[in-house]
Amino acid sequence: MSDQFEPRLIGFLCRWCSYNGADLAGTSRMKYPPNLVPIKTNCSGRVDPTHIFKALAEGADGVLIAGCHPGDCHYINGNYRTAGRFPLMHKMLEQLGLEPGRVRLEWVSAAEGDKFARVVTEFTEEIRALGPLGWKTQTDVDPAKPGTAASDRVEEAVPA
Amino acid sequence: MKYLYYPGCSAEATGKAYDMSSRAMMQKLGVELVELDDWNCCGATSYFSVRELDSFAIAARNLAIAQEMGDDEVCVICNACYTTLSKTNRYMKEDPHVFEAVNGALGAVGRSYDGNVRVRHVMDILVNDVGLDAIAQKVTRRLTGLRVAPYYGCQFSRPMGTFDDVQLPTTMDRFFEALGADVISEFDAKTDCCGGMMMLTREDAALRLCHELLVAARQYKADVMVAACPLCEMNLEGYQPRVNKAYGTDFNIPVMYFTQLAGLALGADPKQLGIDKQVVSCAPVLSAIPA
Amino acid sequence: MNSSRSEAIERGAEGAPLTKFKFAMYWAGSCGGCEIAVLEIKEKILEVDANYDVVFWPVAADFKYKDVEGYDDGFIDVCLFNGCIRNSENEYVANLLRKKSKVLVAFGACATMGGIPGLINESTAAELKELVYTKNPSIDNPEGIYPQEKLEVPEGELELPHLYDTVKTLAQTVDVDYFMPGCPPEAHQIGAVLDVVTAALKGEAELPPKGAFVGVAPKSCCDECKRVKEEKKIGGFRRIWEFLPDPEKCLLEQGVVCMGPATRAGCGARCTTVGMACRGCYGAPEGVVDQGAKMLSTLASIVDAPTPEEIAEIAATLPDPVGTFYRFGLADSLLRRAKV
Amino acid sequence: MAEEKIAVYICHCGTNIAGKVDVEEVTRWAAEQPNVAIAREYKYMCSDPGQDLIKQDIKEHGITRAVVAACSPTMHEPTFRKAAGDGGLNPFLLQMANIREHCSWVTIDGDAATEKAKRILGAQIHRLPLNVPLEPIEVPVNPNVMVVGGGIAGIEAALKLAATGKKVYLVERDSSIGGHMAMFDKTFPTLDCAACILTPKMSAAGKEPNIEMLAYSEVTQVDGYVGNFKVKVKKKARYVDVDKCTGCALCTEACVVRKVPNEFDQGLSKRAAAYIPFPQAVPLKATIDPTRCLTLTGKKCKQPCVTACGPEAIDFDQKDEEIEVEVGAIIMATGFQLWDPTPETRYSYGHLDNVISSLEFERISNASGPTGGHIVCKNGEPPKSVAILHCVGSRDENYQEFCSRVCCMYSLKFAHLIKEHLPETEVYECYIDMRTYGKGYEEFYKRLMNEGVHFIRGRAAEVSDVGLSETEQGHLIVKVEDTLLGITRRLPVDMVVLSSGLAPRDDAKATSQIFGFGCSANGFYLERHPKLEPVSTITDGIFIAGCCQYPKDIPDTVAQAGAAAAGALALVDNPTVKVEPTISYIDPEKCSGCHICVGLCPHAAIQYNAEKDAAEVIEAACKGCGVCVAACGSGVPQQRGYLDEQIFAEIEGALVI
Repeated sequence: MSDQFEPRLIGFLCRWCSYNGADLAGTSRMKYPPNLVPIKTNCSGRVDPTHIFKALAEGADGVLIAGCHPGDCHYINGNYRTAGRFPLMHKMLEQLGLEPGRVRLEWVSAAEGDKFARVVTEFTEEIRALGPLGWKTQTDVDPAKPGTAASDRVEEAVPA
Repeated sequence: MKYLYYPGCSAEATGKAYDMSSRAMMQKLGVELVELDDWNCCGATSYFSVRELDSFAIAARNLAIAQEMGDDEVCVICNACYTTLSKTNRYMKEDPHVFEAVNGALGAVGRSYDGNVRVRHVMDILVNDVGLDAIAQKVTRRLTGLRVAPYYGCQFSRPMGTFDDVQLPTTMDRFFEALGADVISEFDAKTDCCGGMMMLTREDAALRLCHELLVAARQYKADVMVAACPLCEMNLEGYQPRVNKAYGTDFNIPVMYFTQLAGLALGADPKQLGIDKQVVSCAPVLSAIPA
Repeated sequence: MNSSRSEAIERGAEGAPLTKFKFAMYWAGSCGGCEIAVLEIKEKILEVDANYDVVFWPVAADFKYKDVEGYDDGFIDVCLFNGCIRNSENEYVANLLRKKSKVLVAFGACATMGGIPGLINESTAAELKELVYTKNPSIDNPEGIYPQEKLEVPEGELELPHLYDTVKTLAQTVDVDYFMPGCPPEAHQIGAVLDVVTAALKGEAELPPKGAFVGVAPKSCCDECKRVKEEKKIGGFRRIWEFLPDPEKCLLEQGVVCMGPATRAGCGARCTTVGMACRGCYGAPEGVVDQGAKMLSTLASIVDAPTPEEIAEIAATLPDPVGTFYRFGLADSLLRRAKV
Repeated sequence: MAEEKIAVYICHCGTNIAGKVDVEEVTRWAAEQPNVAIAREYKYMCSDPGQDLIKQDIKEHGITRAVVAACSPTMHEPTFRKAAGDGGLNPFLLQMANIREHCSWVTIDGDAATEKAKRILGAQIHRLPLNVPLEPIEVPVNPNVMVVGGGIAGIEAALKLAATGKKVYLVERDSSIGGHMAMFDKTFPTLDCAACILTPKMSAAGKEPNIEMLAYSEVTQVDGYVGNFKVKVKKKARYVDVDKCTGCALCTEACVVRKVPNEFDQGLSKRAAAYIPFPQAVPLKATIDPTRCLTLTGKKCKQPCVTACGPEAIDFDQKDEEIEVEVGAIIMATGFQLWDPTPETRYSYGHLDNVISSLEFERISNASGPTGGHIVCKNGEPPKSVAILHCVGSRDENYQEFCSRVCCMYSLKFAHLIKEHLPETEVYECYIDMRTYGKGYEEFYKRLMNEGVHFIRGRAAEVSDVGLSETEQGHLIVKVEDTLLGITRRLPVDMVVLSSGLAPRDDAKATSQIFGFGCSANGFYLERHPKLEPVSTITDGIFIAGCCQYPKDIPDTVAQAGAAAAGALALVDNPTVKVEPTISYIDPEKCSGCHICVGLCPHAAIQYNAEKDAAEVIEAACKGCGVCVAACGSGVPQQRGYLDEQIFAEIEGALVI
């Protein structure tokens, strides 16, 4: 690997469609960048914005949520819930100064191994272009040190 | 009612009668057409195949002028102009690169276009804005008994199908029904191609297509074919002698701009409608409809 | 001498040793409402007086930081700390009181989770100063005069605390023993905390486990709300002034963005009882990591429309998700602040 | 938690993993991770010695948690969990890390693949200490089965199940069972008479004591869960007492309303308002069409049907009746509908005479059809030439993208029938590709080539009635590009048959929602797994068979019906059934009773308990989607196997390096 920035990505994949789509990309020996680590849930509707914020706070540079196509959900309409949460979450992240592109929602069916590979490739490139997010260093709170944000770090230590 | 009006370059030459009859018909319907200042050729469909971006730019210049004139709609009579201008709008909306490049070009002549002028086919305006009931009330010479073959041509509703069905448009059928005509709604060839500009490059192919259309018109016992495009009209009417020569036929079927026939029904003066400019005599049509 | 200060207090005015416990209360980055809330405990204040000596409480008694610095470590038995950590002074005192207190209680929404001041985490200190001292429409400051942290005057050097970019909660600054959320906390909770701690100090009871939220229930605000709750499916959001809400029916079901489901019980559902939507001041219920993210999930989940696109469209009409869902909890959320 | 002893196994999978991922390096790294007691690599973990490794380590080293980094859990999670169980560990304390499908097979660079394998594995190592032992849930099973749809699939499944002694409710929407197959004359490629092979099965189903036939009925509501479904069935009023009706058809002869288009004949013939759809109908009972009967539409009628009916079976006061049936399993066999070719305007269906759909041709060629089996044009004359246009509405992005699988073969069958009836008639088949994939199919195609049928490789462009020459005039003209000759052709013919594709039924989606499973993007019922569970749905206990799943021919339909019957039997033949435990649970002590989850559960598995003022999960109905977990503002519902803290731990673990 060269010196270019390698984003760390988390992908929440629903068990029935997208996880199997990712499996199909594998059995079809499609190639895509290694940056995304999949986490399996039964349904994309299980993915709580808390999980996404957690991933970003833990140091992920981008998060992908992939579920069944609308109408295709193994739980009838779980992915409708996913779709509803997404725009609000995007808005919230924008308010917090995050590029909305860092969190992405895709419908990937079990038959769409090629789409999964393409989505991960595109997503990796897009996040690479955005650069590191570095949330963990920005908000790491050490009770022993004053200030929380990076910009506050310059404060002198409090006298004991 | 008042619309900005883009005649298109055919309207100043071979399609003069289309322009004249459109204005006369609209006047009879109480619709004012305000011609676009200093408009230019839309580039037609062929220029896209040669230099795509340039053709967007020259088409967009017309829309930019419409925007400057403060209107968000422009009425178009020619199918090719309609398709070209609509396509330009669509690309401006969907492709930011086109939007940027076109505005860059327009900027060089001190203009800009934000992509929001709606391109309206005159048929769209007639059916959806003026309304068929209102039109029927203004008829002074009902086209009773006149068998009209509605010929839409290939670019009327294709490819976008904005105001009519892509494959099987019906607005012209309904329009002439409102004028009292005996519309041949089963006229299956209504969207078949007339050969278009092939008439200049591969005349044999274009004549073959015209021949098929004329056969269809005769089979359905059409008294008149009506067209919504200057090129269609020219091919079907002006080339009838050559079709006859090539296929040993004896076609002498009146082909009119639909605005001409509608103008007659609405009581416009045949001279104002450019009826005298037709190649195939419209006398049988004129005599067939009651005064 | 540090020890002499505590000894002096221990001896009391007459030199006789005192047996009362030591009580402190401090007001850091907050509005002061918590201090007023203490008055709400009414005659219980007599019990406090019977059991405690106040050794630091800037609002009520004249003690200086110097006095506290002079106490032995752990000298204060219980300290109620209200307000967030907004600047260097707040942070200094938080560290100081932690050292000097046996039991440190984060008192109120600001100390517990940043509170309203935590919303500044959407922005930075510099932006805030600019807004307050120049940009605000009612401000006339042509010379661009800003407060200075250090200023030389003939009498000497004046100093202001350094304003941080990021508001922190008390627990993000020092080790906290107990939490008491609310803006402000309800009187019965204040009473409950004092009872528990007093009993423990007297050796009559065990202290609750460290980190506990004292005086509150583990359930959500909905548990205390008397409105009738049914299945929730909403087609859009409404504000309370836009219509006359049904007084019996759950506000959320009526399209009002009520934080109840993602807010800890304890207040007695005071807001919804009078027809106002819950603002979320009691923070997340037990087991919820991020109140705002959870509420976002809840609210978006009940938006109902025939297609996902329409659902997304309706959900997107909520104008200010951060301000709505993190009204009190941004500083304590997973992301804590906007990107800097 | 700190006491946990985790065993990590890295599978080489031959060279599938080890050829890309540095397994030694991953093993070395894993050994250093928190709580890891043992880290091993092995050539094939799924082999018996591989599985034995897990068992031995549990027994000999007191392993309390295990992770196998190998292939997709879809593949071998059951294998390894069973091994863990055999070793004495709760199976749910073993996790898999997918470093084959998600890593070694998709990554180009070896170092990058090794790093990714560590991150995938790290996520599971972090999660494991938070795993809790789970036990499958056991619920009782009702031994009865419902079959929905009485076509060949439904009949076959019902007969198979009835033969095992199970009680079967066979629900059919129309007044007779038989479905589409009853409309056909011959079946490809063997040309058996459809009626000859179907009617015995229909009548067997009618006579079978274990089958309760609910014809002219529709399912309106399904509650319950695997082994315990409660199904509401609406028995539509026939206005005929079926216990009295003998099927003599005297009422149909007496009826004065005679011009109702006969649906069974695709509207090509007329029937009376009192009717029996076809002579072999099962049950052979008359039905009175409430939309056409004069009495039932409030008009005056002397009711000659009542006079004609000897057993006095006609009852105009009959009302729709709703019954509730309890079953342990359901088989969906609701079939297909022919794609309506009207929108494909260029083929002029419905506009030009003698342009007919394939189902209309089936009826015309059927001996009991409207023409008595004579293949004739509208004017009664036999066609001198016929064009059969393939892929109408199929393999077309404008309509249905998929191949309907049966059209090529039925088109060949049509060509054969025409040649058989009318040897002089020219037959043209305009096709895109000829798909003759089944037993005896390619041979049938060969045979047709020798029968003088013209095969033109090209999708027809247009059907028109404008003839350019004398030979063309008076005919239908099919314009088609012959892509093998590279020319466009104009075929003057007397009849055009549109080989329409098979479409999902208009109400397939609504039906699937009543039963609680989904449809694929193409609108057909969604199977649980396209390869390994093609007759199961996501809803346990509900199976699918026949064309409701995807277009297929009769042999495949019958085979699937058998498979669905076997699937249902394997369920209802047991007194109890085990349900996957990765479902939600709600602690009533924490729930505030706000009702948010109640309305969101797609399977109605959450109920509000007013006494406890809390929501409750009906364990057997919960499918484990976790929507309630994400939606609850208080984090009260939690999903076993997918606890929030477990997901958080995976996130942390995936980001440690």
